[in-house]
Order: sequence, then structure tokens, then C-alpha cells
Amino acid sequence: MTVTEDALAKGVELLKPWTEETNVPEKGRTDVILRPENLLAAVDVLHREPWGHLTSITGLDLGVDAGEIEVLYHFRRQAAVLGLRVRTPRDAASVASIWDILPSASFMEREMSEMLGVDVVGMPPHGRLFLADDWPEGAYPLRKDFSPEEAAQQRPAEDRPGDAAEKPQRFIIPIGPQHPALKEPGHFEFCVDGEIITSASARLGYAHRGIEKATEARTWVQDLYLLERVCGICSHIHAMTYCQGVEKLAGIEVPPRARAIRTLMAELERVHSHMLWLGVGAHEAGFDTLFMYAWRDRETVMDLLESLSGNRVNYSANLLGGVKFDVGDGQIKAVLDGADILEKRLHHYLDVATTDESFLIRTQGIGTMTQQQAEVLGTVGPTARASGVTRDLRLDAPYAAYPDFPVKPVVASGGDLLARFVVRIEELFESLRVVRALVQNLPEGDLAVRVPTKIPEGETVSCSEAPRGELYYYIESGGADKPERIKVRTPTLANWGAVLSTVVGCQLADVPMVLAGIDPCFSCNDRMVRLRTESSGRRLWSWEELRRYGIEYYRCKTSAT
Amino acid sequence: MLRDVLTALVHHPVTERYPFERQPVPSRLRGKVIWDADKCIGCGLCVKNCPAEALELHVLDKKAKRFVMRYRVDRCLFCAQCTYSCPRGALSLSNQEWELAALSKEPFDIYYGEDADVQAVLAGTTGSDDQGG
Amino acid sequence: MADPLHQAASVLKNWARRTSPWAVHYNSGSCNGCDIEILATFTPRYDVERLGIKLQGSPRHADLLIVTGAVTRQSRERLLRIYEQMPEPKHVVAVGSGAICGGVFRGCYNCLGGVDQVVPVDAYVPGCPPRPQAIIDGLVKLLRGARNSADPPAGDKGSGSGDGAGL
Amino acid sequence: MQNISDLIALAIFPGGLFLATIALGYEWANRKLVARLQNRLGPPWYQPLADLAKLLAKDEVLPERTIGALFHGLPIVALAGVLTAALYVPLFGLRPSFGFDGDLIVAIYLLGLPTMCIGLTGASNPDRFSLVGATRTLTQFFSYEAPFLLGLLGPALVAGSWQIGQIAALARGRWLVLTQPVGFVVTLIGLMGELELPPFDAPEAETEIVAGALTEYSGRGLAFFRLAKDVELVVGMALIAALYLGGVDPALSFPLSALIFFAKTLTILLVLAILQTIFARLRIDQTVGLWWRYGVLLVLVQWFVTILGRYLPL
Repeated sequence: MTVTEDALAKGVELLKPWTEETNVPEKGRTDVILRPENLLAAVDVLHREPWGHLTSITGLDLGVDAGEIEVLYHFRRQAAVLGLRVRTPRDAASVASIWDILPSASFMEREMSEMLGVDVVGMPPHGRLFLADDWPEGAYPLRKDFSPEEAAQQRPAEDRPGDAAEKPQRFIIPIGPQHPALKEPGHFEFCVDGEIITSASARLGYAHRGIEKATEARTWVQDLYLLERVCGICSHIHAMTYCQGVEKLAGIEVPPRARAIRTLMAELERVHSHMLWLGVGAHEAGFDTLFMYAWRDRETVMDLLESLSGNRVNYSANLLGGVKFDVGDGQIKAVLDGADILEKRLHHYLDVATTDESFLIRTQGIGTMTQQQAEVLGTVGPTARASGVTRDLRLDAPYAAYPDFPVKPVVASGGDLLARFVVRIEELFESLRVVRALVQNLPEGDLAVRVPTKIPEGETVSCSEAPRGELYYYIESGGADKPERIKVRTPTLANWGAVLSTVVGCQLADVPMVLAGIDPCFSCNDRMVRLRTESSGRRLWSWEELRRYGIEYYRCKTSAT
Repeated sequence: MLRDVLTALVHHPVTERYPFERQPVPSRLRGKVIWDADKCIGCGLCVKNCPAEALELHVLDKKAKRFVMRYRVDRCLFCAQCTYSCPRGALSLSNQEWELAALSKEPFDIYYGEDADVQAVLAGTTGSDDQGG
Repeated sequence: MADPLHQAASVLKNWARRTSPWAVHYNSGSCNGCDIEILATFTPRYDVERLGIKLQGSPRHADLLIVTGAVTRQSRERLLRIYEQMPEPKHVVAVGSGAICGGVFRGCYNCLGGVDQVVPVDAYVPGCPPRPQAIIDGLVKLLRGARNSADPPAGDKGSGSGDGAGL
Repeated sequence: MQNISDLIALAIFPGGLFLATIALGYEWANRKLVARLQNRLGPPWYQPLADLAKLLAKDEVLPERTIGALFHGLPIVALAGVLTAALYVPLFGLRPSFGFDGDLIVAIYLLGLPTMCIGLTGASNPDRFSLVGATRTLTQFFSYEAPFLLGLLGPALVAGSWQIGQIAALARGRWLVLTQPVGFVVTLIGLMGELELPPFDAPEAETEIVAGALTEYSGRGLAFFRLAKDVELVVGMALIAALYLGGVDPALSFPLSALIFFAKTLTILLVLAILQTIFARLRIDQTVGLWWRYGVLLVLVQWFVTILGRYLPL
């Protein structure tokens, strides 16, 4: 009985009193069918255990004739995935909200309810999550009978002049934790009690393109390139996770050389993504020189990616069943030289981030998240590892070539912004080590295997470690050449809820850097979270009033001491 | 950072003066799609697999191999899926033509094929929507 | 127009507009690929400040509006507002196939397709994403295109794609 | 005859036009140095001129609910203030055009005029960014003004006069930076605070509040404000060079004296550029804390030492 089977058995045993039926769709994954009313009890037992963390909530429309909508709650404990399946009638679909037990689950529920029209009982009142403000009522995009034309008829009303005036308190400005230099529009409201934040909410939806619905209208091959562009900064890991899922469904074994090249591109992408964030984080703190130098040195890895694949950002290295290109001797030498240069520069930046006085006062002891909080709230990736939670899918459930080229975990215990900077830079030393090992002993073998255009019926969960954390793909095939349903839960979605819970109770003046700390990627997911508001009589502040309040607060504090 | 900054002051900046000096591009760079008329057998696999519906094949005469390939540069993702789907290797991505910017959309609508065929296609299907994807 | 003083003034004006094109960037629902390439053009290796291009925070200070991404329904109104806030003469550059015609997201229910369905666009830079050099090439073509055209007639909202109205 | 030469001094030679072009030159030098320190190529020499000409040719948008006169008037007042301050300062190796007892105080307050104007215009228009930018500008103005003034009064104390011309004459031989190093450092950092150079650029932090008080400006208004800032840079550095770095001996022939002036001011500019690039932006409350706690303290200690040195019979 391996660790995984152990964990699954423990999980199934915990849920025994409410189980209707259990089945094992694939190795390492067990599903338990529940009735809707037992859902809260089951989730509570798993949470109290604690049996792993909630990794995703997926909604499936079983079709107009079946007349039912199925909601899947997937929990992960290292390599073991336990699924709770709940069915609810299609016309009056409703599910109990597990928000009180797991605050970070709120926006996964919000997404499911907005897309499938499932009424989540017990959720606090909330505005629109992804869909546009002027999206017609009652149109649920992910339902099978949704017609894009009908939604398109209600063109967004001509620019309503009074729009800005209506919301005197709120002022829509492109600020906040999104990449400030990228100026992705977002709109943030903080409810404040004294100088402590009681609730934080973000209204995004500006980068929501409706990708999940579009995947159902395209063939498996076309979906590969659509899903690669969910996010431009971690494009390879999206395509790779999707390919691994489809290959699992088709029962195809990818040759070892292709797996090794996929892993090589994934690690090079991690180097480019973390260096990008190091620069943008410094730019947010006004340290433009570090931004310029970090991005100058990042060009080394961008050149490597371009010489290997032909494009700096969307490498399109993957094919269903393998990779497109090979790594020649010339490229091996270039990768090794590049890795040495990067290693030297990264040691320098680690030194700058940990000693530069003007940078330390913006990162030390700010936005701290304890290990227990990180564990329960389901944080993933470097944000979790900076709080001492060793959650790294390359170790927990090794995929592609990681079993042969293991990764050593990089964990810090500080939990504050500084720890997140340090973990990300030290993680890169580990990535460069794996890149050198991969490139020096690439296994022989061909590059790709043919995959049929029609994928056999079935469903699978495919996960991997993206630069920002655990990436979750749910892929369901009905046996046709087009997928039945593809659900993507991106790492920033998981970290959002956790970090915004730690923002509650945080100082006002430190909020911008705290939110930038999780390296949120807006186009990865367009999410919003609404949290519990304790104090009544809360006042809604706009971002500048918050910022100005931060100034006065610190000044009277400094003059008082 | 002081050491960095001072060494940078005395060294030459790393800036490449792009439009005036050009650096060599990597050989695998994925630029504009090039269609080779003789190799093409008109199977349309590339049109079916293109994720952005950027290719559109007009088959005038299959036996005489008279085809016209309409290529929309603005829709293209330069992902090279068509080069892998084509059984005859008729499509390839040039690594020289990647400066494709233009002040209007006309240059993005390219018709590969014999002039006579292209005129026929233009005349024949000016209005019809593309047969692609 | 004939007297030399006025002619000299308009030559200086065109030269100044061509040599100091300040830019503001707006992401109307992009996948971030083009945004990080646009940002890369400001970093040491490409450094567009040598062409006079500076990234400005406020649309009021900008002459170029660089837009990326297939305009999503939610950001359509914001794109219009930013365009209207910019003082004349102004130009719009659509970077990436997403901004030109929706790219891979063409047909998604929440995407309206290209930027030119919302604001008049003066330069298109295809690519997914285009290399930083290709973006610079697009900007240079736009600026060079503006050399020989006279001022846009008063009130002309910068005629749509086509003649690269005087910058 | 006299008032014609005054007019020329005011408008053409050491005053208006010539000073503005030299100010553009210094702005280019500053941007080029910052770029080279960041390993970038940096703008061509004519860039500030092109920026100015382009801004003057751009149409100006007057946002509604703002007072038109104030919106258009303040930039002109800012530029005029700084250009008048330039008359009392020895520029380009020449004696100051005008001088009277106490013109040091007048020059310093005229140098502070653009910051006041930016604060006023930020508060006068309804845009939220300008409001926050204005508060930050004025907060920073009140925090660096005291140490900057005291730092400049150090040499006046030694010279026993408040006229820049006389202080410069006395300071010519002895480099006061050696006897009053702390005063020099505080004044230099005070000048950075006044010009809102990073790390003190919180009032116009691009990633936080777009462009601070100048968010709504475009065209002529923006051009004048930027030109005022450039001229302020030149005048501030000339003042520091005259008082602390021994200024220029007017007896020298023309090319040499100008050369010495440019050498001294460009070294100060190099120091400013390096300081700009190696620090992250300080939060506005941190800048205020820095000035009130350390700035004022250091300069008072410097004063105490100077008084001891000056009046004790050594």
C-alpha cells in the first residue's frame, strides 16, 4: 500500500457515513458520490482531519436531457486526489456554500455559480465576478444550451456617461496587486475599521475572455494553442499539463526524450517568470534600477528559449504526444553557459534583496502568513513554501521527467514578503541545477508519438507545478474530436483567497506590497474574493483615501514615538 | 547595487540600436508562413488544425494541382502547427520575415498561388466567408 | 502656408512629434505575452528611450496609446475613456494578433475582437507575441509614416486606419 | 542704457533664454547619466528640446470644474519664480546679475515657488490623483525646506552676510565643503527633495498615483512645469557650487571660468544621478521621518560647530 493508496483509503474511511458510492476513475484518484445535504458535514470532517487541502471546485453540465448539474470538490494530499461529487437538478440547481469552513473556497464557488447558474446557499452578497457588468441576467456561459449570439445581442450599452459619477465613492483606477507596470485594469475596495482592514474585495473580470467555453468548440489540437495562451508568462506549463491530461485519457506513453525536453522548457520558464517578478516587484517599490538589471539579465534566458523554440514567450514546444523540436549540441553548450551567467547574477540579486536597506523596510515582516494559515487556506507555490509549507507538485506527485531528475524542496519559515522574495530566488538555483542535469544527460528516443484525433471517452485530473504554484486541469472527453469540458484552476486563484484573508487585520499602508507579493497573474485568472465583514457600520473607501489614510496613520505614528 | 551601477557607468551599455544595427536572429525563429505550391496536395489538414483560422485553401483543380492559399498574417499565431500537420511539408515558417508591422490591414491578407488562379479566386469568392477551420 | 515662418514652425512641430512620442499602455484583456514584450523594450537591451519613447502614467501626457489583447466586454468602456482622455494629436498602436483581430480568442463569448472595433488604430504589429524588435519596428514605421503628412484638419478624430494622419 | 542691459541680462544672456537652453542640456545630462548607470543607452542630446517643442505644440485639455485662470496661470508663475531666482545666483562663472543684502533668502524661496504651484494646482482640480499628489507634494515641501535652508545658511554664517555675491566672494578661496561637510550633504539631499528626484519621488510615483499633481496637465502647462524643474536643477546646483565648492573666480578669462563652472556642476550632477539610481522610492512617511529626525538634527549640529569655530577666539 503506497502512501497515496494509504491516504485515499483514509479519506474514503472518513467519509464512510455519507458515502452513496465510491469509484476509482484512475490511479491515485478516488471519487465519492454524496447527496447535496451531506456536503457540509463531509467537507468539515476532511478539514478537521486535516486531510490535505481543497484544490478545486468544478461544475459540469450533464446536458439538457440528463437534467442535472454535477459539482466536483477535489481535495489533494500530496499525490492522492479525493473527489466529492454532488448532483443537483438543472433548473433549480443549488449547493451549500463551504465558505465558512474554507474562506479561500469562496471565489471558486463564485466562479461556478456565475458560469453555471448554481445557487450557492450561504454565500455573502456579491457583485459580478468575471462577467461584464452589462452581461444579461440568466445567461450562464458554461451551460450546454448557452448561445453566444444571444448574449452578444445585448451589446454592452453605449458608454453610459454617468457611469463614473454614479459611484462617487469608488474611483476605478488601474492599480493594486496586478503587475503595476502591466497596468492590467482592476478595481479594489477595502472596508476599514480604524486602521485595520476588515474586508477586501477586488472586482476584476477585465481579462476574462471565456476560454473554458471556447475549448468546447475547438478540436483537441486547436485547444492546445488556446490553452497555451491563458497566460503569456507561464504558457508552457499550461500546454504541458493539458497534453499530459489528454495523453492520460488516450492511454499514450510519451517517449523519455520528449518528457525531458518538456521538463527543460518548464524549468527555463520558471527562471524567466521569477526574474520577471523580481523586476516588477522592485518597480512596484520604486526601485527602477533593480528592475532594469533584473530584466537585462533575464534576456539571457529569453535568448535560450528563443534559440530552442523559435519564440521568446509562447514557445509552443508541445505537441499532443510529445514535443516539436530537439536539443542539439550547440544548444546544450548555450544552455550551460547561460545557466552559469544566471547563477552568478542571481546570487548577486539574492544579496541585494536581503541587504539593501531601502528595499528591506518595504518587505521585512510585512504581510506575514503563518504556516498553519498557509496549510489550511490551501495556498500553493512559493507563497506557501515561504510560510514553511512544503507543497511542491514536482515532489508530491512527480510528472514528466521529474522522477529521474528530482527537485530538492526550497522552504523558508519567515512567511513575510522578504521570505517570498528569498524563496523565489533560491528556487531558481534549484531550477538551474535541474536544467544542467537535464541537458547533460538527455535520454535517447524519438520526440513524439501519434495521438488519434478522437480521444476515448473519460475524465481526468492533470496537475503540475507552475511558477506561481499548483496548476489544476480537469479534462472530460465524450469520445469526439472536441472535448466535453475543460476546467482550469490557476495557482493565483488559490493564492488570492489565502492572501486576502491575511490582508484582513493587516496595516493599510503595507497593502500594495503584500498583494504584489503573491506575484498575481490577472490573465491567468480573473478572480474576485469577498470576505467576512465583522464590524457593522463599515465605510467603503476608495484606493486613494486608503493610501492617504496610510500616510496620516504612519505620520502620527512616527511623530508619536 | 552601487558596484553594479558604477561598473555600468564605465562600461558600454548593452543596448542594441535595433533599427540601425541588426543582430543575427536564431535559426528556429518562427516568422511568416511560407506556402510551397508544388509540394501542396490540397488535403486541407493545415486549415483544419490551425487554431486561429488563419489559413484558407481554395482548390481550383485537384488533379492539375491548381490551389490558392489565402494566409491572414493578422490572425496567425506563428505556432507552426500547420508545418507539423502538413503531410508533404509544403508549409514552413521563415526566420527572416518577422518585421510584419504595417499602418493598415491590407498587407495582412496574402494570396499564395499562380496569379491567374489568385485572380479567379478573388473574382469568384470576394464575398464568401473563408472555408478555413 | 507659403510664408517661410509658418513652414519652419510646422517642420519643427512634426520633427518634435516624431522625436518625442510619449506612450501610455493599456491591456484590454491580453494574455500578458505582448505586455511583457512591450515592457522589455524599455529595459537596457532594447531601451526605446533612445528613440525618445517614454512610458507615461497619465493618458494626458501621452501621444501614443499602445493597446494589447482582444478587447473584452468589461474593458471596452475603459479603453474608450482612455482614448478620449488623450489630447490630440494621438495615435493608437495595436500590438499582437489579439489586439488586431482577437487572435486565438476570436469567437470567445467575452471578446469583441480587434481594437479597431472600438478606437481608430494607426499601426498594427502582428505576432503572438511580436519580438521586442518587431514592436520597435512597428513604432518606427508609424513615426516614419507620420513624417510627410500635414497636420490633421481640426476636429478630425485622427482618421481611422490608413493614411497615418500627421502625428 | 542701464535698463537695456538689465533687460538683456533678464531675458537673454544669463537670464531667460540662455538659461533655459542650458537647463535643457542639464536635463539631458541627468537622463543620460541615469540611463548609463542603468546600463542603458539613454536619450540623444536633442531629446529635451524635442519634448519641449512637442508639448508646446500639443493641444491643452482643460478638465471641467477647474479654475481656468489658476490652471493656466500657475505654470507661468512657477517658471517666472525660478527664472528670477537665477538672477541672484552666480551662473556660468559670472558674478550674479543683481544682488542686495538678504538675497539668499529670497532666492531659496523663489526656488521653492514651483513646488508650491504644483501643490496648489493639484488641489485645485477635481481629479483624485492630483489631490493625493498635491498632499504629498506639500507634505514633502514642508519636510525638506527647513534643513535645506539651514544648510545653505551655514556658509552665510561664516561669511557674516546674507548676500550670495559676498558669500561667494568669501567662499571662493576656501572650499567650505571641507569645513562644513555635513551641511553640504544635507543641502545636496535637500536639493533632491526639492526636485522630487528618486528616492524622494513619492509625489509623482507612476505606479501608485499615475503622475501626482500633474496628472491633468498636457501641452503648455506641462512644458512650463518641466522647464521650471530643469531650471531649478541648474540654479540649485549653481548655488551649491558657489557656496560650498568655492564657486568661480570672475577675474579668470571667459572660457576658463565657464569651464570650471560646468565641471563643478556636472560633478554634483553625477553624485545626484548615482543617488537617484541606488535607492528604492521612500514612502512619503519615510521621507518625512528622514527629514525631520535626521536632516534637521545634522544641520543644527553643523551650525553649532560653525558658531563655535567662528566666534571662539582660536
